Amino acid sequence: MKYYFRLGFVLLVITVVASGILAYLNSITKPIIDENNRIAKEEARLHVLPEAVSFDSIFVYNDENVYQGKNDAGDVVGYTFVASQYGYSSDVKTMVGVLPDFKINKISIIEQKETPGLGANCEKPEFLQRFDNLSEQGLLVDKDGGGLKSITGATMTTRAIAYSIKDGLEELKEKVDEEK
Amino acid sequence: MGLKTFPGGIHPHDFKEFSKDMPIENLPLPKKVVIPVSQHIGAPSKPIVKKGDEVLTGQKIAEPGGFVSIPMHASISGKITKIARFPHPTGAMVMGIEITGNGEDKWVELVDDEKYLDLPVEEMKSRISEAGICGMGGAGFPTHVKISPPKDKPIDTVILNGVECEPYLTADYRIMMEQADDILAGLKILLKIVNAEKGIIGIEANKPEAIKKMKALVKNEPNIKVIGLKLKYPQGAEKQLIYAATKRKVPNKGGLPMEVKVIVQNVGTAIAIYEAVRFKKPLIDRVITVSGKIVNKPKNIKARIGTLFFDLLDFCEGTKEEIGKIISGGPLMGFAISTLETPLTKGSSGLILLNKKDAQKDEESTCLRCGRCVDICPMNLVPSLIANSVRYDDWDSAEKYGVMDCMKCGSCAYVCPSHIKLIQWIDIGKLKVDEKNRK
Amino acid sequence: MSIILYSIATLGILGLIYGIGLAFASKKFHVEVDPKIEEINEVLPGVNCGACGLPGCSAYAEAIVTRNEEINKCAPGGDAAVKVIAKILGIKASTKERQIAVIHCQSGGYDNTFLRYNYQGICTCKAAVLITQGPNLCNYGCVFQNDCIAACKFDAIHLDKNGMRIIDKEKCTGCGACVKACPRNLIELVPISKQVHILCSSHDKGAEAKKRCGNKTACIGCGLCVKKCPVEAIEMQDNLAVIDYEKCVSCGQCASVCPTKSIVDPIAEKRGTAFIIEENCIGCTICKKKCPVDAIEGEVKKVHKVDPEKCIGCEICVNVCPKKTIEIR
Amino acid sequence: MKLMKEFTKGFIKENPVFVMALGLCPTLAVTTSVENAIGMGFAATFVLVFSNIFISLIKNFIPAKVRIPAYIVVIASFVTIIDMVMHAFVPALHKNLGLFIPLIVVNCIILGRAEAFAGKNNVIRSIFDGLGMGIGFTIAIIVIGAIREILGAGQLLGFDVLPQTYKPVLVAILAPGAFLVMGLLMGLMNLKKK
Amino acid sequence: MTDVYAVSAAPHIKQRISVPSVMWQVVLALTPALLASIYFFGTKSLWLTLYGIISAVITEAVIQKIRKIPITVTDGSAVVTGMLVAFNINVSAPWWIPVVGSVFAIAIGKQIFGGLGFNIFNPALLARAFLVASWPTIMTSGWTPTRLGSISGLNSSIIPSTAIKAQNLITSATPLNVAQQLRDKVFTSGFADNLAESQAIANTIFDKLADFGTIQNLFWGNVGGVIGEVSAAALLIGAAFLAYRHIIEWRIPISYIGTVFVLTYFFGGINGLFSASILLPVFHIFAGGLILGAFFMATDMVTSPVTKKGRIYFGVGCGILTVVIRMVGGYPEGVSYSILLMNIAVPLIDRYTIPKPFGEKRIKK
Amino acid sequence: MEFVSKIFAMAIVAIFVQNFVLMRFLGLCPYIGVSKKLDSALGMGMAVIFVMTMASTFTWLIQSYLLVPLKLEFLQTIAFILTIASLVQLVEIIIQKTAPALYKALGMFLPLITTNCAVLGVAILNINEEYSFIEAILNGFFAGLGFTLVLILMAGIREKLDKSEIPASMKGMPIAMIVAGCMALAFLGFSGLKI
Ligand SMILES: Cc1cc2nc3c(=O)[nH]c(=O)nc-3n(C[C@H](O)[C@H](O)[C@H](O)COP(=O)(O)O)c2cc1C
Ligand SMILES: Cc1cc2nc3c(=O)[nH]c(=O)nc-3n(C[C@H](O)[C@H](O)[C@H](O)COP(=O)(O)O)c2cc1C
Ligand SMILES: Cc1cc2nc3c(=O)[nH]c(=O)nc-3n(C[C@H](O)[C@H](O)[C@H](O)COP(=O)(O)O)c2cc1C
Ligand SMILES: Cc1cc2nc3c(=O)[nH]c(=O)nc-3n(C[C@H](O)[C@H](O)[C@H](O)CO)c2cc1C
Ligand code: SF4
Ligand code: SF4
Ligand code: SF4
Ligand code: SF4
Ligand code: FES
Repeated sequence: MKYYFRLGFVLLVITVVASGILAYLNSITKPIIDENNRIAKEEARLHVLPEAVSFDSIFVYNDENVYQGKNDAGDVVGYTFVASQYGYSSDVKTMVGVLPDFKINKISIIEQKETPGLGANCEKPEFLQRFDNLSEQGLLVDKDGGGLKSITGATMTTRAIAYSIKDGLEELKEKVDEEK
Repeated sequence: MGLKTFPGGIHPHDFKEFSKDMPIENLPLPKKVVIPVSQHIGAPSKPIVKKGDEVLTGQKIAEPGGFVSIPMHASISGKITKIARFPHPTGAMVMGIEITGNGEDKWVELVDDEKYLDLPVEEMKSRISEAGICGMGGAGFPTHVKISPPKDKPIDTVILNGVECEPYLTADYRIMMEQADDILAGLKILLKIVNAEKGIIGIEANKPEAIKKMKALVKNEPNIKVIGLKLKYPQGAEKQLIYAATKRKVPNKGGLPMEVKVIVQNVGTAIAIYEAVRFKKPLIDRVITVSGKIVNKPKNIKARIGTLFFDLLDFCEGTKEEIGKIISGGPLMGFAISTLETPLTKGSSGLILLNKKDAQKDEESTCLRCGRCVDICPMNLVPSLIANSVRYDDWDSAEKYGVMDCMKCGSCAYVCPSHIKLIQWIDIGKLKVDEKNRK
Repeated sequence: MSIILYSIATLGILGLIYGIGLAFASKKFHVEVDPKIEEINEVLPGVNCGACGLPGCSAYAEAIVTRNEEINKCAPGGDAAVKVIAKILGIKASTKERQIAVIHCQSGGYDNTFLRYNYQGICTCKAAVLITQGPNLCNYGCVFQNDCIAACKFDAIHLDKNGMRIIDKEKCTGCGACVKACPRNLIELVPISKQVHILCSSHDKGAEAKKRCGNKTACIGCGLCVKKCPVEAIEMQDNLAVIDYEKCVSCGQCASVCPTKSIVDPIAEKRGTAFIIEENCIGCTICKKKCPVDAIEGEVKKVHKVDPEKCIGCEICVNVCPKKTIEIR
Repeated sequence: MKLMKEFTKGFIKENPVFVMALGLCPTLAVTTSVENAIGMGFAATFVLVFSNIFISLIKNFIPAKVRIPAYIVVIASFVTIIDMVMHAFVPALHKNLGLFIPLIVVNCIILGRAEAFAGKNNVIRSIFDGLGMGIGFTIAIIVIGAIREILGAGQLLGFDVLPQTYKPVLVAILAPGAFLVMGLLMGLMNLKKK
Repeated sequence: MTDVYAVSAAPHIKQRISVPSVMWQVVLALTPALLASIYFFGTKSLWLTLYGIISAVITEAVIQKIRKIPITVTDGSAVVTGMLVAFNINVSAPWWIPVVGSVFAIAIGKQIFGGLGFNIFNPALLARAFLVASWPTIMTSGWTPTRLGSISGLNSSIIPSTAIKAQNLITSATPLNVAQQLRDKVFTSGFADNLAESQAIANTIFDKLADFGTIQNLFWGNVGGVIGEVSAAALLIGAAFLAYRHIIEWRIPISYIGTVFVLTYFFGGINGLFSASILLPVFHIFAGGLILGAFFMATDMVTSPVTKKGRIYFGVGCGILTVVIRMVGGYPEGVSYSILLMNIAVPLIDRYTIPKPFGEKRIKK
Repeated sequence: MEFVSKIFAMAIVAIFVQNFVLMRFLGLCPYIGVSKKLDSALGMGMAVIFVMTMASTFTWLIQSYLLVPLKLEFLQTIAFILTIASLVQLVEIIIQKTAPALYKALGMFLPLITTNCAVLGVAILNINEEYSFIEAILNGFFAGLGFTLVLILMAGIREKLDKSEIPASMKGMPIAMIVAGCMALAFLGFSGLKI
């Protein structure tokens, strides 16, 4: 019996040492990771709405905060939200920057696992630019009779992006109008 | 006429036109015969003569080598000149007794029991066994064994096999045309011996005259029926014939006809039985078809057992072209042999000669898995998978796919577009699986 | 800080529970196994990667011991594992002399076989023999469809330019696969030191045998070799001389008298006298024990000597010497 | 000399991927680009080397019965370390490799075999062994990654290396392409060996 | 010896059939479909087919040369494969598509497994899967109208010319594409200004798909599609020839097509179970590659089961998968994938459908 | 009803669309290693289903009731692999003694599973995808099923390949990879499947 306790004890020692080291390292890296994540989000927002200097969360949409961006003067210069919809093989998450007149300022893809070379091309600037200055009406994919040129061979991805933004815009408009 | 048949099978061209209408001719007495001691399935017979002995036609020259065995008789009168290994129609070299004839054809004494049907069953059996009769349809199973089923296996049907489904062969056909009465007599004897109530004579549809003739003959025999069978190879195979005639399936894995209360005998065997029972005549001759495109005069010949094949061929006036291949038996199941110095045995039903062109080798290519062999296998096996398993030494699979159930009818190899020598592979498989199981 | 404590506690407890649990279970549910399996199992890396094709290390260990699985299949264990396993198994590996295959037939080439017919079947000896007992006139000789070559996993059998099957002494491992494969039973495993072989298997009578042999090297059963053999190693069995390798001393006497050259002595040409190089001899006495004609003398741990008078040049000592210090001169 | 052999054997002769076909999951999963392959190779090598060092240091204190669990804990710890470090300092790469970073545990249990196997080597040899195996693994996945990236995207390390007219064979970076490229490479290795 | 006769195992006579004769007859049987394609799409189909055949044959010869085994390109199996690779390609594809496809089919699909008879997957279909995954745009869009000017087989006058989107759809997509898109909610909502109207248009189109006129178009070949599938009539002529010559057997095609018929009858509509007209299953049979697949590709003997029962399971499996992919899958057409997927299962099907030998069941009593 | 259809969709995705082996590259070593014989493949498959379900269950519990409350998510890897390894060994030891027949059929495959990415993979994926307890268990089960399916199919194919003339250099591992690639190509047919 004693032998078995010794086995247990050896394992205990190893795990204790290991976990101690890990916990310590975690305490160092965790803040960095959190900070990274925060900065990443912040940068993403800034990227789609560069005029803003500060962001206030105004409501929650799809588990993500919707922010109101203000400039130095405190004027509302736009909003940002995260749109998400299932494309071809994954949820495609888009960060959308919207101007006060509810035209899109800029978008960026923050998460997608679409097929490399097809759907994954949605991260290319050529494609993202197509959304600049689009209003809700403009968000109709060419295959569906609209004017938004889709990614070659990846209509489904394009649709996911366009229509998730469209839904988000509607929601935003409603909420903002409500507040007014 | 809804012809009866079995599932599977093939339709080769039958080539019977060469010899179909040639009446049976008697071969002049040969100068020399060789009687192999192994003309049947079972233990080889034991010679009881020595070199130099004088023998009479019909004299016993070899004793049965066991219960599943038969005696052999001299087929001509003369002198024993050699006891040695001779070529055999199966291709092997087998012990044989050579008799050089004196041209007299002096017979042992025969009898004539007109009331042969009233003889006691035991007497009939012993006469059959003494006459050295074994199956003449090919397999050569000793007949006296076949007709003595164990007590607990009653027989209710005797089937006479007049199918002759192999191409070229017409010997059985001619027998049926010329000796129908004897066949019927043989059948009646058989029915009595095994105490069966029903007799069936199965004939393939490509012999309408034979069917007509036999039908007319049995008109007054309520318990004997003649049935026409669909033209399909291997209609004559025992299990397939039994199925076609009675819808009974003989169990596989070595199941015997008697398990479905049937015995099957060749029509030729029936005549031999009749002659043995009535006249005590030993089996010393049989009818054989000598045929082939290149044979000058294809014929059906009644010849003494032990006659060398080239005597037979001489009688048919030789060949038009160079011989490419010699086949003893039918072209689908027969054996290719390497020499014409091979003797006629009790089971040889044909001698077929092919020219060089038809004997050309066709190369095996890989199996296409086309499944043609599977579709036609009358035993419902998967020949392609069997052959493939054997090729790659997988005996267990070969056994699982049923090598042992294959009757080697050759249908599968006949239809294979890849020319795979399926039967040869299966042969090796049988050997190996046997070897494996004996261990 | 609390995180560190928590984590230490959590993992520690997990580790403790698992450790004790396993230890307890393994005692409670202990099952006996072959110690050799255990031993090999210890040697194997225990990472259960499946590279051996078996489900896990212990399964492989079991397969090695009970089913003679090859020992070089463990990828993570690498060469090192192979060595150790070999050692464990080695205890029972025999110390018998290496055996190699010999084909007892000198026919079977393109030009030295008489054919009975033109064989058109599948290319395996087994099948060729099944049909009409083989295409060659000799009913005992090689049917040259090369089943033996196909059976040899070590690439040890080759065709020479004449179409004859030649066994590569270096490569042959004596596995016996070819022996089983040959349907004519022409192949036999013999100790590698034996050099003189009868290369015929025909039981045909003298003249017949020679007539049928395409190479004219059939044993005609004349019995000269039987008389000549100094150690009575040859016996006539149904018209065929058969060498008993237990007794044979590879002296080559039989070959010298064989009228048909069916007994072959490959070293006849260069047969000389053995000579022990003194510097290397450690006096192990092996050669002395093995010499069939007692031509070697010497004491344990002392240099041995060959008596050139007695020596018949059989080269047995050359083959058995552990220091490889015997030469033929 | 011996050390050198210990070191280089993993490159080709006992290459864990091509020859032994171990650690296949990351090999195929992360080789859609050379960049990922390098990241993964580095991470795995790190874990291999450090766990080798560690285990050869403590091997004498560990009873045979708990050898494997102890080993697992050590490896898992180093994996967690590299996971955290990568997450903190190269978040993009961390994201790309995703699930397969924690899975290095499984992989290294297999690759870091010298230790588990009798645990008989000293620290220096262990380092070389781990380094050799790690580099062998890295080489393999970089080769596969390069082939797949060039074929499937016309790029190498993100730069276009093939003319614009080249229409990438997309499958190469999809799942089937991974298997096919791997199979063909292994076949090629076999051919070379002979 | 005096006379050296030939000796071999029985049987000594053989049916006059060989691998080359089988393969060349398949080529012959595929010719009407090729002619139909040339008629409907122009000579480019011929060229693409030739590229496919030639590269397949060259690849086979080169590989056999490298492997130092006999070169067997004259047996025609590579020709069949090359032809079928090209038959699976859109006429608008560039020349190198059939070439790359054929090389892949022969090298990876066939020779790597040991050549004719050993491959697990249908080489032509494997090549198609490879091409679709590699160049999806080329392989799945850009359909060419037939010489009668139709792609979907529908007449555009059936819907108001104001519904531009709907008009676009039926003039630029194959029937199965149309069917798939109609099932796609996002898409159909945009046919007209309001939802109800859109729905109405969608329903009109869908009804027209299963209309007798469309089916006639499908049957004769007045629809867009890959080279080989255009004319069901031409394919059926070839299939009838092969069936007559006992080269293909009824089990696979019939069970395949039968399954598709039954399933599309039950589940084929867009408004739930049993909503379809009896013509819909007929539409599904003649649309897309089903006839080509069922008669010429699922029947590839090398990659289908050898047992009789197995062939039925194989056909049914193909049918189910085809319908699943057509109805809920990401692709409008599922024939090629369904056959490939069933190819995977062939060894197991064979294994579990070995027939009982004659007489296996011991008779009762 | 909705729950049932959700489960059904999950099953289809885990088995076909995102097959663990062919699409996610998990569990490849045993997939290549243990697919030489159908019998082994069947045993292995069953064992994997069992262990993946168990592992999903226990790791989910540990994550939710131990790691998350104590904010110890960073110990995930180490805790999971320990749990799995011990669990497997425990089960093995127990059934070896108590159910020798079952052990003969499955038990011998159990150790192989510890070092199988698929098991650790499914445990981590369950957490990443934020599955509920029931979903996690089902996901483990279906993923195992998907693994078993392709393993058995592969074994069937490889048994057939044993009897063919594959070029020498492609024999064994390489051809297995090629077959896997072809299977993956065929499985692309399921991509985009929506239930
Ligand atoms: C391997 C593979 C990956 C694919 N990946 C995507 C993708 O990432 N995004 C997408 O929208 N469609 C993807 N598709 C779908 C096809 O490209 C499909 O043809 C497309 O959805 C419809 O074509 P279109 O975009 O030209 O209308 C993929 C198809 C395959 C075979
Ligand atoms: C070992 C053995 C025993 C046999 N025993 C009997 C038997 O007792 N009764 C019988 O009717 N047939 C018996 N037969 C004969 C077979 O059923 C069959 O008639 C013979 O094998 C020839 O048939 P075939 O030419 O169709 O192959 C036996 C056959 C063999 C091989
Ligand atoms: C494929 C095959 C075909 C056969 N064809 C015939 C035939 O046409 N005629 C015949 O009498 N026996 C034929 N037999 C032999 C029979 O199966 C059976 O052995 C014979 O009819 C029994 O009668 P027997 O003992 O009098 O010879 C054939 C056997 C096989 C295996
Ligand atoms: C009826 C029939 C159908 C065939 N179908 C195909 C096919 O779909 N794809 C293909 O590559 N080869 C096909 N072949 C040709 C041949 O079987 C093919 O090259 C083999 O699959 C290669 O081993 C077919 C042959 C026949 C006789
Ligand atoms: S497998 Fe046997 S029984 Fe079946 S067709 Fe071939 S030879 Fe005849
Ligand atoms: S007939 Fe020939 S090619 Fe066809 S499956 Fe049978 S053995 Fe193979
Ligand atoms: S099979 Fe074995 S015994 Fe025969 S030659 Fe080869 S290695 Fe030697
Ligand atoms: S196996 Fe025997 S018969 Fe065949 S080639 Fe070898 S030695 Fe000759
Ligand atoms: S199972 Fe071996 S690395 Fe995944």
